[in-house]
Amino acid sequence: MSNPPDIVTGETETYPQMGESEALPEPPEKPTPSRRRTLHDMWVSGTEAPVDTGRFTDEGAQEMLAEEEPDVLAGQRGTLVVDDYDEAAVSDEETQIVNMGPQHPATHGVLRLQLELEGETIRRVKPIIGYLHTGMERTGEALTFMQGPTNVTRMDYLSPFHNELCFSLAVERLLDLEVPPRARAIRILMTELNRVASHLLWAATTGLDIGALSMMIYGWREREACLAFFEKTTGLRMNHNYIRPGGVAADLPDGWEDDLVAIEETVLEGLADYEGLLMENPIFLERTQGVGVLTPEECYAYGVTGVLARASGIDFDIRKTFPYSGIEQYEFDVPTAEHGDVYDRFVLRFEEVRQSLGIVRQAAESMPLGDYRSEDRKVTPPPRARIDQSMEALIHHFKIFTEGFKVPEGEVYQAVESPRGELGMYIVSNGGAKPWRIHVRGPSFAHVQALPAMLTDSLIADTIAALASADPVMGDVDR
Amino acid sequence: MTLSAYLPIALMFLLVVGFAGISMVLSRSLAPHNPTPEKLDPYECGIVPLQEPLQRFPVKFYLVAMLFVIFDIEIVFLFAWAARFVDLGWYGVAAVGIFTLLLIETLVYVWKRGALDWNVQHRARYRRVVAVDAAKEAA
Amino acid sequence: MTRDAALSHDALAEQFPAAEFGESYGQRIVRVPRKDLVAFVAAARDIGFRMFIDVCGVDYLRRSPRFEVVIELLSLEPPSRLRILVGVPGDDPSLPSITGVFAGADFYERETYDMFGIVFEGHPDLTRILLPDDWEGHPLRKDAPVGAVPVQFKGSNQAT
Amino acid sequence: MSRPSAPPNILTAVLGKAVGWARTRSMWPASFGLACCAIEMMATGAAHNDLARFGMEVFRASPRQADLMIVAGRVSQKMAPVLRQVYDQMAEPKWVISMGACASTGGMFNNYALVQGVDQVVPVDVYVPGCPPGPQGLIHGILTLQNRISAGEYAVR
Repeated sequence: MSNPPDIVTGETETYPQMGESEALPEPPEKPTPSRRRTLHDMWVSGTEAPVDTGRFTDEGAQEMLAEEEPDVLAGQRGTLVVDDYDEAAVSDEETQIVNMGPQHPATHGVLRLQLELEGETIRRVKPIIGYLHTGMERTGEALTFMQGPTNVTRMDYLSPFHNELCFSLAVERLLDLEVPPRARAIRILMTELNRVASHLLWAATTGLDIGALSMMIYGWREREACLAFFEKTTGLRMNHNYIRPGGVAADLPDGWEDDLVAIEETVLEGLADYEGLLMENPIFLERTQGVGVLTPEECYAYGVTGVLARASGIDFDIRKTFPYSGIEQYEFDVPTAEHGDVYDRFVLRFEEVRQSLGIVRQAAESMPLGDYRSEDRKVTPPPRARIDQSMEALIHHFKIFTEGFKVPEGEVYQAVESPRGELGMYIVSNGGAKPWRIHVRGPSFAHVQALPAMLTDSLIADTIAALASADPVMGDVDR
Repeated sequence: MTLSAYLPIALMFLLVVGFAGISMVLSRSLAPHNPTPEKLDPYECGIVPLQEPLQRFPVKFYLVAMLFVIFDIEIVFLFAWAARFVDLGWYGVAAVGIFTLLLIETLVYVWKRGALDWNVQHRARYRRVVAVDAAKEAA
Repeated sequence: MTRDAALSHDALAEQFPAAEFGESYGQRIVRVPRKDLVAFVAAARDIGFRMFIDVCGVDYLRRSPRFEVVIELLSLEPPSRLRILVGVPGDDPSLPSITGVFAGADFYERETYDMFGIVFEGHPDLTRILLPDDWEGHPLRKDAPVGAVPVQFKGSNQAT
Repeated sequence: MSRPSAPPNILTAVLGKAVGWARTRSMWPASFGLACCAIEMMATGAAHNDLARFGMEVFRASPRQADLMIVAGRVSQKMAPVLRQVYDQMAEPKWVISMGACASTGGMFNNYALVQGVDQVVPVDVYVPGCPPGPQGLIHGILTLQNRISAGEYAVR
C-alpha cells in the first residue's frame, strides 16, 4: 500500500515494503516501562463481571494512574520547573479522578483532561490529546508543494492564513524565490486581519466560558465582518488556500479599501463595548486575576510563546525579532505584562487587536502596485489568457499543474507569529516535487503541555478560565 | 368565608395537577422508551467510566448544601409576611426585621469561620501575583 | 535570520569536538553524535539558548543513519536559533531523552516515539500520544502503509 | 429498536403527524464540535445567521438532553469509540447530521488516521457537503432533516 498513483503516469511511487526491500532488520522491541497497565480492566457499573473492553476506548497506557512515579507525579503536578507546591497543606481527604473529556463544552475542541480532584481543588492534571489526529504530516508528504497550502491551512483552523504564510515562506526560502512587494503587503494585511478575527473568536468563547454570555454574541458579530472580507477576497470564509508559494492566489477585489475602513470601525467600536463590559466587572476580575499563572521559567522550559509568554513578561514576538514578509516597515508595538494570569492575557489580546488593526491600516495605505505573483513562471502558473498565445506558457502551466515544480534539496525551519504563538514549519525536500517531510510546530501543543503547571491547585471553575486563556486549537495540537 | 372563596384555589389546583398529569401520560405513551446499558452508564464526556463514581463526597459539598437550605427556608417564611405586609404595618416590619437579623448573624458567623471560601491556594505563584499588585499600590 | 548574532559559537565548538557546525538557509545547525546529546543541549542552554522550541523525527529511508531527530532551540538576548540534528540508526532507534534539561520535551518525544518508534531512554512516561494505544506500527515511517482507502472511481488506475 | 408502530389509521396518522411536527420545533443539538466545521457551527448559532429561529440555539453539552447530534469535523480513529458512546447515551428520538466533507467521507484526508465517513460509526440522517459548509449550508441541512421528520419519514429511530 503506497501513496495514490501519479495522475499522469499512473505508476505508483513504490517504497520498498518490509518484504521486498533488502530485509531491513526488525528493530528490537524495547519494552516500554511495563508498570503502565496496557489495557485497564473495568467494571461497568451495575454488573458483577469485568466486561470485555474490546469496544471501549482503551487509552489505558496513556491514562493517569492512582499512584505514579515521583518524576511522572511532578510532571502532572506541574512542579517540574518551578516547585512551589506546598506539600504540607495537602489534606489526606479521598481524591477522585474525573474526566474532563473529549466531548466537553469548555475544552475548546477535543482535548481530554484527567483531573485528580480533592473536593473542588485540583491536585493533578494529565492532558490526553490525539482525538483530532488527522495524519496531516503524512498527507503533506503525498501532496506536491503547490497543493501544500490546502493541507496545511486546515491545521490551525482559527488562523488559516498564518499556516499558509509559514508554509509559503519556507518553500520560498528553499527555492530562493523573491516575492513582489504587493504580494508581501497583501500577505501581511491578510494575516494581521486573521489575527483580529482569531482574537475576536477567542474573546467570544472565553467570555462564554467565564459566564459573560453576551460576549459570545458580540464576538461573532465583529468576526462576521472580517469573514465577509475574507470571502470577498479569497472566495472562502475559512481554509482559504490564498497564500501560495510564489505570491497570493488573486488580487484584492475592487473597493477593498473602504471595506477595511468599515471593518476597522466596527471592530474598534466592538472592542470598546467588550472592555466596558468586562474590564471593570467585579465578577470578571474575581474569576481572572491570579488564575492560571505561568512563570517565565516555565515559559522557557515548556516552549510557551505568544501571548502567554508576553503575559508572563517575556518580550518575544517573532514579528519583531525575526521579521518576515516585509513586516518591519510597519510601525507597531508589542505589549507585555508581568503577572502571567488570565486577566493579563485578556488585556494583551485586546491590545494586540488594536495593534493589528493599525498594521492593517498602514498596509492598506502604503499598498504598492504591481503584480501579486512572482514573475518566475516555473513556480507560479501563467495567467489564463497567456496560455492560448504562447506555447511556453502552456508548457509551464502543464508542468506546474501535473507534476508540480521541483524544489532543490535541503531543509529549512520557518517561524511565523500566529495568534497563539510561534508557528514553525520544518520542511525537508529531497529535490522532488513533493516534500519529503513536513513537521509543523504548533504553539498550542506546547500550551497544552504547560496546562498542569497552570491548573494544579486551583478550583475547577478556574480550570475553565485558564484553559480558555491558553486558547488551544486542537487542530494545531494533534495535526 | 363561603365555600366559593376557595373556588379559584381549587381551580388552580386542578389545573396544575391536570397539566402535570397529562404531560407525563402523553410523553410516557408517545415517546419511545428504550433503556440500553450505555444509557444507564454515568456520562463521562464520552469516555467509558473507569470505576464507580465516588460514593463519599467531601464534607464541603454537604456544608454548602445545608447553608443553602437555611437561607432558602428563610425566604419562604418571608413570603407569608410579604402577602399582608401593608396591614401588618410597622409591627410586621419589626418582627421580620428581628428574624432576618438573626439569620444575618449566622451568615456573619459562617463567613468568619471560613466555611464559604473554597479557594485553597497552596502555590506561591498565586500569592506572588497578589503581592505584586500590593507592592504596586504601595509604590 | 540575517540578524543572527554569532553566539559564542566557538564556546560550544571546543567543548564538543565531535559536533560539526553548519549553516542551512540562514539558520545555524549542528550535527551531534547520540552519546553526548544531553551534555550538548545542557551546554547550549547555559550559553543562551534558553527557550525550547521543538523536537521532531525524520525518516531518511535509504540513508545510513536512517532516522534523524531534530531539536530546535531559541535564544532571546541575541535573537538566534539553533537546530541540533542527531542521526539515529534504523536497527537501534533509540537515543537519550532531553527531558532532564528541558521539561518541555516530554510531549514532543512521546509524539516522535508514537510516529517513528524512536525510543527515548530516560523518558519518564514514554507512551503513545496521538494514536490510540492498541495501534500497531508507526505511521510516519516511510515504509509504513499510508492506510489510504482505495478510491472507487472506476477510471483511476487501481491503487495498490 | 423501537416499539412496534400500530397499523396506520386516521387517528394515529394525525397523531403521528402531530408528533412529527412537535419533534422538529425545538431540536436541541448535542455540541459535538471537532474541527473547522465546529467554528462554522458556532457561527451558525451566533447572532448573524441565527439558529434560534428554529429553536435550536442552545447546544446541550450532555447527550441526555440532546435530540440531534451534528458531527462537525473530522472523526479520528481515536475519537470514533467516543462518538459511538455519546451517540448511545442520547435519548431515543435522535438524529445525526454529518457536517462537512471530512465527517461524511473522510474528505481530503484519505489516510490512516481518519474514519472515512462517520456512517461507519453512527447511522447518519443528513449529509451536509462543504469544507467547511457555510452557515447557510448547515441551516439548509437542518431544514431538510426537519421536513423529513415532520413528513414522518424518520418517525421513530
